[in-house]
Amino acid sequence: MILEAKSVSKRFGGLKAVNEVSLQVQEGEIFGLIGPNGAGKTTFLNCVAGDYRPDGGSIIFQGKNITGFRPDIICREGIARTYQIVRFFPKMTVLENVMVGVVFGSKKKVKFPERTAREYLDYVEFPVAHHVLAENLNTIQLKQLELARALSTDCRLLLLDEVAAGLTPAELNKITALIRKIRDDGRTIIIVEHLMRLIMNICDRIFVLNFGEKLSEGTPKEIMSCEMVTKAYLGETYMH
Amino acid sequence: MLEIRQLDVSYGYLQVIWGVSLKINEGEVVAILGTNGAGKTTLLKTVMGLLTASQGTITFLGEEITNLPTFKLIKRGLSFVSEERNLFPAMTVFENLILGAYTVRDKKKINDALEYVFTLFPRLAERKNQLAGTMSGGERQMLAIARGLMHGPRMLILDEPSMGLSPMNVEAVFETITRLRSGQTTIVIVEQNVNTTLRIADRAYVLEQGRIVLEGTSAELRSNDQVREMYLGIC
Amino acid sequence: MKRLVTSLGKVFGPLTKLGIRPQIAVLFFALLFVPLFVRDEFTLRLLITSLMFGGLAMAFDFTAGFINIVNFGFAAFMGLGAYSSGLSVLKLGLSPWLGLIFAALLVGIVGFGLGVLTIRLGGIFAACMAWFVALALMAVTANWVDLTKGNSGLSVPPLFVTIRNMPYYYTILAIVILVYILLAVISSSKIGLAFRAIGQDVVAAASSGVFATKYKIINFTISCCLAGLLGGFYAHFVGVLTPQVLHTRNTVEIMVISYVGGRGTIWGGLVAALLLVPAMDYLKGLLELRLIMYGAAMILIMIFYPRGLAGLWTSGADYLKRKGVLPDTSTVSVSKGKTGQNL
Amino acid sequence: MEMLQQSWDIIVTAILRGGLYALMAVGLSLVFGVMNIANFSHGEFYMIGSYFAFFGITEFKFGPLPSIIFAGLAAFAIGMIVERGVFNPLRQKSKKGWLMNTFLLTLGVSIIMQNGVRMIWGSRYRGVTQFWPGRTKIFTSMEIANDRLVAFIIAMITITLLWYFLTYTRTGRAIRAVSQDETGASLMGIDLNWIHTLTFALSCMLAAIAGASLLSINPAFPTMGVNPLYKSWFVLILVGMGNIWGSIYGGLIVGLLETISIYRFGAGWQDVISLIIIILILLVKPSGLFAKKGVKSVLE
Repeated sequence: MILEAKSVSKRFGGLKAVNEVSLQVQEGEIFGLIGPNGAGKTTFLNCVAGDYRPDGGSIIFQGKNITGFRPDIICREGIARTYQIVRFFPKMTVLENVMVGVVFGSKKKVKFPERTAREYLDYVEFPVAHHVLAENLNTIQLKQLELARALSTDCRLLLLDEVAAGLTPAELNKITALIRKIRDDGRTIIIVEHLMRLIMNICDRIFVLNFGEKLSEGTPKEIMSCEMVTKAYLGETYMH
Repeated sequence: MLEIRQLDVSYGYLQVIWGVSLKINEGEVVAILGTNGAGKTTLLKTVMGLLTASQGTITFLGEEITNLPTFKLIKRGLSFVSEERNLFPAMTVFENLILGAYTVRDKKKINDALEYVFTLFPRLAERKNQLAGTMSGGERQMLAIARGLMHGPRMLILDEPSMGLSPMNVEAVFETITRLRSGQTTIVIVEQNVNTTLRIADRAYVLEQGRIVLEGTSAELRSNDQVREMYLGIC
Repeated sequence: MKRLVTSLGKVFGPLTKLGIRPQIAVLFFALLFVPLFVRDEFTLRLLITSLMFGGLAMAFDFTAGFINIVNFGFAAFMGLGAYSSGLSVLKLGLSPWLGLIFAALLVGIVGFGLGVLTIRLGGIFAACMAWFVALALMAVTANWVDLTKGNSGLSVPPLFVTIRNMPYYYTILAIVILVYILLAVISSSKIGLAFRAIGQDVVAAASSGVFATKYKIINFTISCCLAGLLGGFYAHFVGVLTPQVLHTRNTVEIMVISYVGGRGTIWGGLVAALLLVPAMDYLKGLLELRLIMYGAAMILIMIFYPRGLAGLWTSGADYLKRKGVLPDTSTVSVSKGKTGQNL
Repeated sequence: MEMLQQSWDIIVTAILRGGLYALMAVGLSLVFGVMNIANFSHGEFYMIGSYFAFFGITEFKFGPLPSIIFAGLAAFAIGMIVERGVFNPLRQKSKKGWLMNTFLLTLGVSIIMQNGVRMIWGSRYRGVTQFWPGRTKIFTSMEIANDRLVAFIIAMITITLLWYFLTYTRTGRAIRAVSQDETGASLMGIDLNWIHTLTFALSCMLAAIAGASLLSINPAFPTMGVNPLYKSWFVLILVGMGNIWGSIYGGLIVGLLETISIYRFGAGWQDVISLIIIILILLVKPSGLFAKKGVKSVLE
């Protein structure tokens, strides 16, 4: 078990965005987190990554309690993430963007940060020259860049927040293969996604959130056949 | 109704749209499809005067509208529901809708429009006094479409109306579009959700790397192998 | 021409690695010989002032152009340096040289304290807090007459027992060279990478493992420390201090110089100071009109050339590279797969 | 008894002072909220207002109230010119680094206006002795010059009118829409350029009304805008940016802080004391006293 959340809660004003959510993620799996809009998926990720401090509960990562740690510390502990709306350093080159992750993101001292950064860019098959300023990239390239930066922190656990939003099937196949490759190389992945096809395709296990609470949990097959989930989430008309 | 001829658009040094020509007739639902980064949103934003065309002309209802400021296009009967929704978060649903009718001076017309969108989206009537910023993704999208209808547009342009919505909300949005279509509003829709879009559209254009590579009726495109492979992911 | 530049490149290669621009190295070299040709004390004095402002603008840009926090109380930190250096000499009997160091340390500590308290917040808020602290400092200086002599002015002993300006010139030149090298080396190091990351997207920086608050405080402390040092020099160069030194007007002047020079470049501010300060002095006879022109020039530059002088230089160099006059030094590395624009 | 009397004096003085700070701050807040400009030339419009009121009375022989209105309108016109001549061109060119660039532009405007006025009208003080002669008894032993009282009332009326305008009129709603989402606003058919010009001009008018209605207390001179500028920034930062109701409370708080410190420590120290207190408040509540997170709006 790489990550364990024990009844994690987060409130905004009166709204319980995440309410007593407990889950366990096994080492080396692709763990899907789904649920209707506003179900608290991103909020939960933010709690794990340290962008939010949970109001209750605890988060254990590799046996260490990391609840309420700062995001940069959590990053160095080995959890990296991408954002729903891509975040990057617009006035830096592609290479420098990734170097930030290489230099600061890991506990290990990297001897040749530039070379390491290039390796990660090649790993995600980044299509643009490395000295281009990041502000000149398009959405899909920025997503790849962000992925490279997240990986470059030498993370054990990768949190992906809607990586597929806005991608076409062709690009989707590419990113699916990439996610699989990342997992096969020994990293654990939690993925938040709306696109059911992707989720059903690559996840080992799926966790369904609804109104901040756990609705169901299981393999894709189990989730597909769970009537409660289909009703609450997929809608009647989806399964034609 | 809307005609684009040989349009070029650039971001800085980078040309994004290359000689695009297309035509939309009154009462049609036309889809613009294409991979991410093909220039669909850029094309729409240029039509709406949010970006500048470097070459080519755009005519609407027989008059040239190339590079006119956005607010003048709204007055001429265009309406654009953007990908980002662009709602006014600190205003109520009601105020958002009233602003949708900013170009309408006639009080009675505004009230009629309000009634119309409330019958279209009863949910909005219930939440009239809620702040737009506190609504869920699906409700926001409904509000954005409703607001876009408030000034009685001749043509409604929708940019990725299903993006970021859960499947149930996606269905609701497409149902609305079907209903609008019978209300005789001309609709241009840009979508990733190709399957569903082609079900409701009359015709479609396919954009690739900023150029139009295919055009035809929905039925034609749905049976076109290239489209099926590239965009429907059926391999 | 090309060969000349390439061979110069070999000489300056190690410097460039440290982030020190060859053209600035050339400029400093030239400045070393200026007093041999300029015998006129007045001009020399003007150059000293220019260099001082250049140093201040570089220290200002180090914060504004990198971590994206505008220290709107900058002049007050410089003024604090001036007063603390002056008072340490007068009250504690330190030598003026020790006074400079004392000033740098003290203002550095104050900057550190302020950084710890406010700078984590960032943005316009941090700017305003620094400004408010500066206004309060100025009011204290004006009202604590027992210590500072208030508006009637505090006389401070000079650095050198001579009426000639040459020693001051070399002192400030040495200080400015040191400031430049220090800032250039830091900003091209790993710490500099962190600074820029924070300045461009704090959240992304944090999720890449950068502890933003720490680096912001480091940056702010260094910048304040240098302001204190240069303030100390000012005190012993000018000889009389009034609370006006701390005035926001001076912050504005430093800010304008650094922005005209080009943001996030360090060296731009120095070049701008060497041009602007003498120009403003030359136009003294125009009275108000001079300041109106100053304001108008500022507006025009902001609207039509916001990248500043450094931007002008870069565009020029790019143009020459495209024309083939200069060698293209940027390392073009194309990875596997498709190249470039698939927008 | 005397203590009680003194504290009433302090409160009344603070309210009168604070009302005008609020009027200044509201304008600053409006421009920040709608145009995202941190205006450093706001004080110069206060100064201009003061001058125009002076010329209204002495040259054109207007009465006090018409002079103040005249000053407001003149500043409105100058505000329009400045917006069209300075900010509008930058907006058309590039919006990169907008906040910082426009901030510098306002510095330029401030330098030009201050020195322009000095060049045209010189550095001497121009004032009038009285607008409305006489004093009004507030408490048994406290009298206040009518001018101060009327200036306060004018400030309050102006703020109320502005609030009504922003809440209930079509144009006012458009201004708020622009403050929340520019693209959205232009997609509603709102002419952004016009709204920006109008907003900036309105803000200038508010500052000028403040300056004009205080002419009999503070005579006009070129650098008189500096102090009110500082004070309105204190208010703005204290309450959080872009919040009109907050600005009123903020104005009163800053007024109170100042008045108390003048009473207790004597003139000169008021800035130190009030700044220290503001800084302390902000350390506890960094985004300002009345700021709401996540929702940017002119009117909340």
